[in-house]
Amino acid sequence: MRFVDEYRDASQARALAAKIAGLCEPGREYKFMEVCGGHTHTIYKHGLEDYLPESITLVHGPGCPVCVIPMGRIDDAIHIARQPGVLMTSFGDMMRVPGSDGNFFDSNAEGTNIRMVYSPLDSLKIARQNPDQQVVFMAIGFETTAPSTAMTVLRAAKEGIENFSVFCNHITIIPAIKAILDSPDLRLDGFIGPGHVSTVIGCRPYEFIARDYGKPIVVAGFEPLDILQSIYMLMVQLHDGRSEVENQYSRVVPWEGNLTALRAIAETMELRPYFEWRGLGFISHSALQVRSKYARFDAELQYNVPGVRVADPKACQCGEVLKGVLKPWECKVFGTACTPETPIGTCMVSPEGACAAYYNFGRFTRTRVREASIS
Amino acid sequence: MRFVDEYRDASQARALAAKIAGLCEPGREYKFMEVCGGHTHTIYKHGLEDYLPESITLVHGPGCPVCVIPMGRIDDAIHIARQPGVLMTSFGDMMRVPGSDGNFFDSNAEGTNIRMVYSPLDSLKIARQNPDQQVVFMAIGFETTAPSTAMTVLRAAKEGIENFSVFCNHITIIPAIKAILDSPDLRLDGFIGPGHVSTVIGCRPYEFIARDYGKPIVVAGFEPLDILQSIYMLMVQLHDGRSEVENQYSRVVPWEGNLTALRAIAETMELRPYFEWRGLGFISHSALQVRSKYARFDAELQYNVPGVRVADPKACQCGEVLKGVLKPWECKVFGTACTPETPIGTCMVSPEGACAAYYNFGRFTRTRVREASIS
Amino acid sequence: MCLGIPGEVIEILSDRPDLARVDVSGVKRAINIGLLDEGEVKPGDWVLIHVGFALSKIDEDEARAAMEFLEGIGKAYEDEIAALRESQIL
Amino acid sequence: MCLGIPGEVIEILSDRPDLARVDVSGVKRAINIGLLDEGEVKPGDWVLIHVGFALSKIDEDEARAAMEFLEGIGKAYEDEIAALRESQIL
Amino acid sequence: MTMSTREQEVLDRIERVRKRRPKVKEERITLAHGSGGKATQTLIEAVFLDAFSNPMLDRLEDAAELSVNETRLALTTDSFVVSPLFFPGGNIGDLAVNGTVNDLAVSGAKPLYLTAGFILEEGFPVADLIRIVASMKAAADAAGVSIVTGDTKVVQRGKADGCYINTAGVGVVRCPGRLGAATVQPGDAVLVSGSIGDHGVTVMLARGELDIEADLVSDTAPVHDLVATLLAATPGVRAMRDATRGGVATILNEVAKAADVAVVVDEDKVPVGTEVRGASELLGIDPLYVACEGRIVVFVAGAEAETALDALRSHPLGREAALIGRVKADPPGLVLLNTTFGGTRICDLLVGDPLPRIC
Amino acid sequence: MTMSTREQEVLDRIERVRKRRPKVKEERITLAHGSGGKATQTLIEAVFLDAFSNPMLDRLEDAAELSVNETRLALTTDSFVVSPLFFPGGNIGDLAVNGTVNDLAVSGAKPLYLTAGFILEEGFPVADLIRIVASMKAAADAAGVSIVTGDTKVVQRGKADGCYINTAGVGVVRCPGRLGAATVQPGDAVLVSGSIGDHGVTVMLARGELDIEADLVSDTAPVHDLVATLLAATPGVRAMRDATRGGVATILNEVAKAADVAVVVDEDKVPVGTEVRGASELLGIDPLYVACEGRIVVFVAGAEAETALDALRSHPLGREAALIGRVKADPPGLVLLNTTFGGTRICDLLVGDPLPRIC
Ligand code: SF4
Ligand code: SF4
Ligand SMILES: [Mg+2]
Ligand SMILES: [Mg+2]
Ligand SMILES: [Mg+2]
Ligand SMILES: [Mg+2]
Ligand SMILES: [Mg+2]
Ligand SMILES: [Mg+2]
Ligand SMILES: [Mg+2]
Ligand SMILES: [Mg+2]
Ligand SMILES: [Mg+2]
Ligand SMILES: [Mg+2]
Repeated sequence: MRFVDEYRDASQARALAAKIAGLCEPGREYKFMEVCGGHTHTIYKHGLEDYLPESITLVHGPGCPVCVIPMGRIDDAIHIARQPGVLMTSFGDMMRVPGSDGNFFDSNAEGTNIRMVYSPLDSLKIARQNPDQQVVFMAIGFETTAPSTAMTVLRAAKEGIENFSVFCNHITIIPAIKAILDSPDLRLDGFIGPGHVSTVIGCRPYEFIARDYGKPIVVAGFEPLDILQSIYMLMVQLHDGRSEVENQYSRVVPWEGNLTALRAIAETMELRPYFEWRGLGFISHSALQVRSKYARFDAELQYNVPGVRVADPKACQCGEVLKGVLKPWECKVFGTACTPETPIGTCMVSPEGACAAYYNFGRFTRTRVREASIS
Repeated sequence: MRFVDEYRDASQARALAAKIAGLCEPGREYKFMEVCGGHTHTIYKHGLEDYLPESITLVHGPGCPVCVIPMGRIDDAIHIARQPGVLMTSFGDMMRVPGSDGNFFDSNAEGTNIRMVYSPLDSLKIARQNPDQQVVFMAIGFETTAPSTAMTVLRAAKEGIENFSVFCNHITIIPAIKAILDSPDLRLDGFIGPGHVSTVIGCRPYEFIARDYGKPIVVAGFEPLDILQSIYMLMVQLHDGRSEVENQYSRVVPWEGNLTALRAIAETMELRPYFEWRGLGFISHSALQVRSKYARFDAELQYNVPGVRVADPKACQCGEVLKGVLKPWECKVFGTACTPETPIGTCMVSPEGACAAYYNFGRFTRTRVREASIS
Repeated sequence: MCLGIPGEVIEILSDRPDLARVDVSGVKRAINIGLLDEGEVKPGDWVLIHVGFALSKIDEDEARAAMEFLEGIGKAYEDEIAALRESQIL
Repeated sequence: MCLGIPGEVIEILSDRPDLARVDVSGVKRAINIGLLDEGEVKPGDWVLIHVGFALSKIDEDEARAAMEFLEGIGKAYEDEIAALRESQIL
Repeated sequence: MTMSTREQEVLDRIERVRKRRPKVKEERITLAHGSGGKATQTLIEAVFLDAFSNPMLDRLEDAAELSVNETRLALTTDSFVVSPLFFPGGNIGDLAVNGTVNDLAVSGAKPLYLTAGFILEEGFPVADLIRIVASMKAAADAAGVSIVTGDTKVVQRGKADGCYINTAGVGVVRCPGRLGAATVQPGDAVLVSGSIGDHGVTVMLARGELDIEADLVSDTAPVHDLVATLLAATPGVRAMRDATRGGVATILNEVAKAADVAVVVDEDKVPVGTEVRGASELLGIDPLYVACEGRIVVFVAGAEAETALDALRSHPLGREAALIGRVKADPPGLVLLNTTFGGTRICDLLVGDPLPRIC
Repeated sequence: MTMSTREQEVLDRIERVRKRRPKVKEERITLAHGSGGKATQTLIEAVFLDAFSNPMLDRLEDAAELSVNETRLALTTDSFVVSPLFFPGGNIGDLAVNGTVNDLAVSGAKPLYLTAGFILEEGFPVADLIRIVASMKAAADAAGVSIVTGDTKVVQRGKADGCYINTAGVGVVRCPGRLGAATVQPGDAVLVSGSIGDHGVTVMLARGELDIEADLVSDTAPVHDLVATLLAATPGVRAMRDATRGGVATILNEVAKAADVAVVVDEDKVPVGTEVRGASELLGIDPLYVACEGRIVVFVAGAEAETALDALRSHPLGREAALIGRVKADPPGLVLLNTTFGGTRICDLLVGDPLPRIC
């Protein structure tokens, strides 16, 4: 596959790895956070850590939009889905995220009709095909996904579709990064910047990281060579004593982002005063809601959602994992009480969650890796 | 079972048969019509003809309410059942009656929801349990059944049930008997009168038969001894040269009928100016419709039924069979093209239809019967 | 269609005097007795049941009288046959 | 969640200019190109697809330049390793 | 008499038509196709036999008899879709085991191994599944069989009705090639092993829609031991069937057709329980067509009728066994019933079962 | 390093937990229980094995191996609930025959006899049924098996999805007691007989909901002859499985667990068709977990890897066969993947299948 396979070449990886190793100062430990869950997924799925010297640690950040949805919002969604005549649509990743009384699959087993869709537009198609149902799209995601929801709302308005609404859970990446940077228990040497969010917001919004916090950040693509190259670029900046915003993913990410997409978001959505992030607590201006102009597409207004705040399970240490304070396996319930089949925290649900990625792909040590290559 | 088993005694049957044989005048043929399909069913189910001398022939009359429903009414019922949100209820006998494009089972296979009920009251229960559905009861039957429909309508009115209505196909027995008596191609020596209709209308309405047409009639019960005794009573009347209304079924049928039941019918229904009977054509004042006072329970008003008259299939000789002009097996399609699994005419559908009863139970000759008794 | 079954009244439902529990050969069901006169039936009475309604109360005197007639002719016939057989044997 | 897949534009749908048919490794689907500027993409262009929308057009020049860098260091590394091996053999 | 001759001609023509290969005339499947009656048989003959025809299948016995190496095996399958899943006297689990055990047993095989295929509806309570599975285990133990392989599928809500179970069974044939409906001959006696219709009526009433109460339990039971007792005592057994869907009358018709004989039954000899009789009268159905799940119909050489009856009655499951009829040569392919009243009538296949989904 | 030791301790504890008998924690059945992944295995072990346990069942092979008299038989069953019923390259009918033929074949048996149990939804077009049955017949002929017994049930509209089919199959075992996942050893080679995932992706796209077009057909095929060719050439075959629900990755995990070995696979050696790759990327699924219906995974003694590969490739169904990995001793019970990129990762069971009802 073009633009995919080229970036999985093992010999180039070895070359980059050698260069990275060459840049390591003896005795120094390096910690880089990949903000985006997509990167976490790539890292474990391709075994990328095998190329890194032991002195470099990758810290998995809060950039998995599934992982940061608080339990209360799942409960609210199920509450909406339980209303008579409601057909809810959702991305597949959401289906297993636990609310306080089960996930969407459990809820379906009890009688709701929550269907997976590939695109928000599919929800519109379903709405057209089921005029006697109220179709509610469970919208989640960062700025990457918000434009698609926005375009779907605009299309629904244009077509005058009356049985469609959005339960809006879109969030924004910058406040989360800022919360991480402000957290006292964390020491990071730099950031692997979220590639696909940046196709929309561009690279400028990260400038405060370099400027105010003195940390380098490299916006990275999602193939393993992309990430390895980004780490190399971070190491070069550290070596040079620079802290800048760089764009490894320039084939896809324009420096200025996507203005059409930003306009679509701005037309249909506005910032919420605050929003709860799982494990991170309330973060102000960190999420989007449907603008009052499009109130008739706002499921939160149409349905009287309980909006109860549900405390995370006691055992759950997702907050620490999302902030990069703990490695997944350091959580006390990791892999025993908390597994992909019985997740306690959300990081164990999405394939982009740090715990799930580590459990599914990374659950054995590098020493054993070396021994486990076939003849 | 009390009031059942006593009337199936073979030795008493032999005694009655001997008495009946004794009353036969040599060389004379006797033809009695059992008006009611229930009698036809009993006659074949118990092999009653085995007791009769060859000179006595039983002619099967029009008293199977399923058999006389014209095709157009089935089509109308299916039309109603196809309306969105309609759940139709019907007695089991109706499910196989062919309309011009299949029966109720076929219609269900195409997507309608027509359910069998034991009692009209069950339709009310279903209406209460399915408030989002419009429950339409396909009402059929003579005066035996009309009071139950009437009571159901009255109960629905009392409880204020809004999602219930009746597609009324109730018919009355007297005009049908009169039509038979007036038909030129028929010679009958007397009538076995319909027992259960008579619990409601009593015995007086038959007086015109004895008085105006000079034919004896004996109202009969439904066990085989009841019928055999009625035939005996008819033979005695003929022997005595009398033509009277007699009541063999006095344990169940009061001479005056059931006034409460008649009042319930009169309260909720009124005579139609005319109604089509399958095979018999239009007969005036022969059917009931819902009174305008209860119009909100009248499915014929609620739904715009096509009301198209559908000609009976060319091959169908049900009319002749219903009038007793032909024996079932004399119909050209009997048992070959027309069978219970692929009925052409309605007489092949209901277990009380003459053709079905003959096909299911009587389809071999008396000569063979004699040989077929087990050691 | 005009199927009618005799059943024995077991009880009149106290909360719904238009309903009675009847027994048909060991099987029980509540049926509507609203087509009979009030107080016409009591436990132990037999009724004719049609599509969930009692259509009439069974008149046991009439039944007995009719049965006696049938039994009478049955008995007479059997006697006659027996006599006939005997006469043939001899 | 932020899964993005590169796909090649095959055609812009004539009746719906906001839709394009794309090819992803032999598999075809109509996607929405309403987030790109009008006329920005034409058949033969590559786009990044996310939840049924094209999020950006892939810049082939940028891709080529980056790839040349990667290939460059890859080549240099292989040469070095080869040289190392040879030196050991001798 | 001329009349009678004409009638006889008509009836003979009808019998000829009846013997023609049937055709499915409906465009769509209706419930009648699953009833066990005429529509089911038409579907089987016109669709399944037409395509799959082979000597083992064509016999249409309860189990196919096959050879693997030198060993004669019996193989059978049934799917169970009973509603409700739990009913007085049993549940779909023991039904699924007993049903397949019985099909093997009545084919003269010793049941050995079962497969179990589950189709579960999303949302089905796990606790109910555990109860069902426990009943299957108990039934398998009682029948001395092992469930050795299985499969589970889950379908979306609204694409099943809680739980459907298929079982297939393998047994070893005791008397190869000897038993079978086609071997039934005039003069044979017809027996049933107990009162009929209890299962079907119990399930029907368990649905609760009819508001009928009765002190009835299903007769579901494994008949392998009853059959073993019978076969040991009675060499003249010709054929056996368990009287499930379609009831005793359907079995008799199948045998009459397969052996081209008349089966003549005395109505008053057929054991029917009081409540089954009452419920049947109320509902206007005939117990002869109502399913049992632990009763067998036996065809045995006439001379051994009493031996067979004694053997059946010596077993707890056969205490109420009865000799209900005889096989005659004429009229071939028909079942006749001598009524209690003293008349005689035909007892044909039903078009559709009045009680759907009782197994 | 201390860190590494602590991590290793945690991971070892996890492996111990993973080896405990699983429990079904859900109160209700969800689609995941039918996916072939972890939830299915938990249900099987905690509910079915717990109740039915016997040596034949406990092996959890594709078919149970049994003895009747002196004959060693294989017995298997599967229900088919694929949606849609017709898809490019096949339909539920040939799927139902091939699936059971293949379970017998990979168990080392010669498939002989099949049962067929149909559950039909009221309203199902008879013409569709006839097409399905014709496909079953053609598939049975191709596989040299006979369908010898069957059953048909009809359920009300809304209680099924057109047509479900169960097949059970009997075969005679060629090499009694020799094959089985438990016999797999370190040093063995792992092969697949062709490109993977075609069936699952084809069915998924045939639903039409995703509006994705691709030039794909199902790989459904009977593998009995391929297996016979392989076994004739390669005495060192240890175990075979057909990679259906759950795909190749699920098979590898089942074997790793049963034999308590590590299975190490080279990602770039696994044959995946271009379109399957494309559709998988678009949908975010991994072809390793996508069902095939005519592909087998073979475990063979390391020394015979090339012989086995040649044998597979000599057969039309094995042209694209590939050696994809090796068995190691450590880490026991796990499947590892050497990625194209040069890294190594775990390849675990999925919790639920991303593609429901593909078989
Ligand atoms: S192991 Fe579970 S509870 Fe612990 S951090 Fe990970 S997801 Fe949260
Ligand atoms: S055989 Fe059929 S068409 Fe002829 S009279 Fe009877 S029911 Fe009518
Ligand atoms: Mg069977
Ligand atoms: Mg059976
Ligand atoms: Mg059977
Ligand atoms: Mg299986
Ligand atoms: Mg259901
Ligand atoms: Mg199997
Ligand atoms: Mg299989
Ligand atoms: Mg398999
Ligand atoms: Mg069967
Ligand atoms: Mg359906």
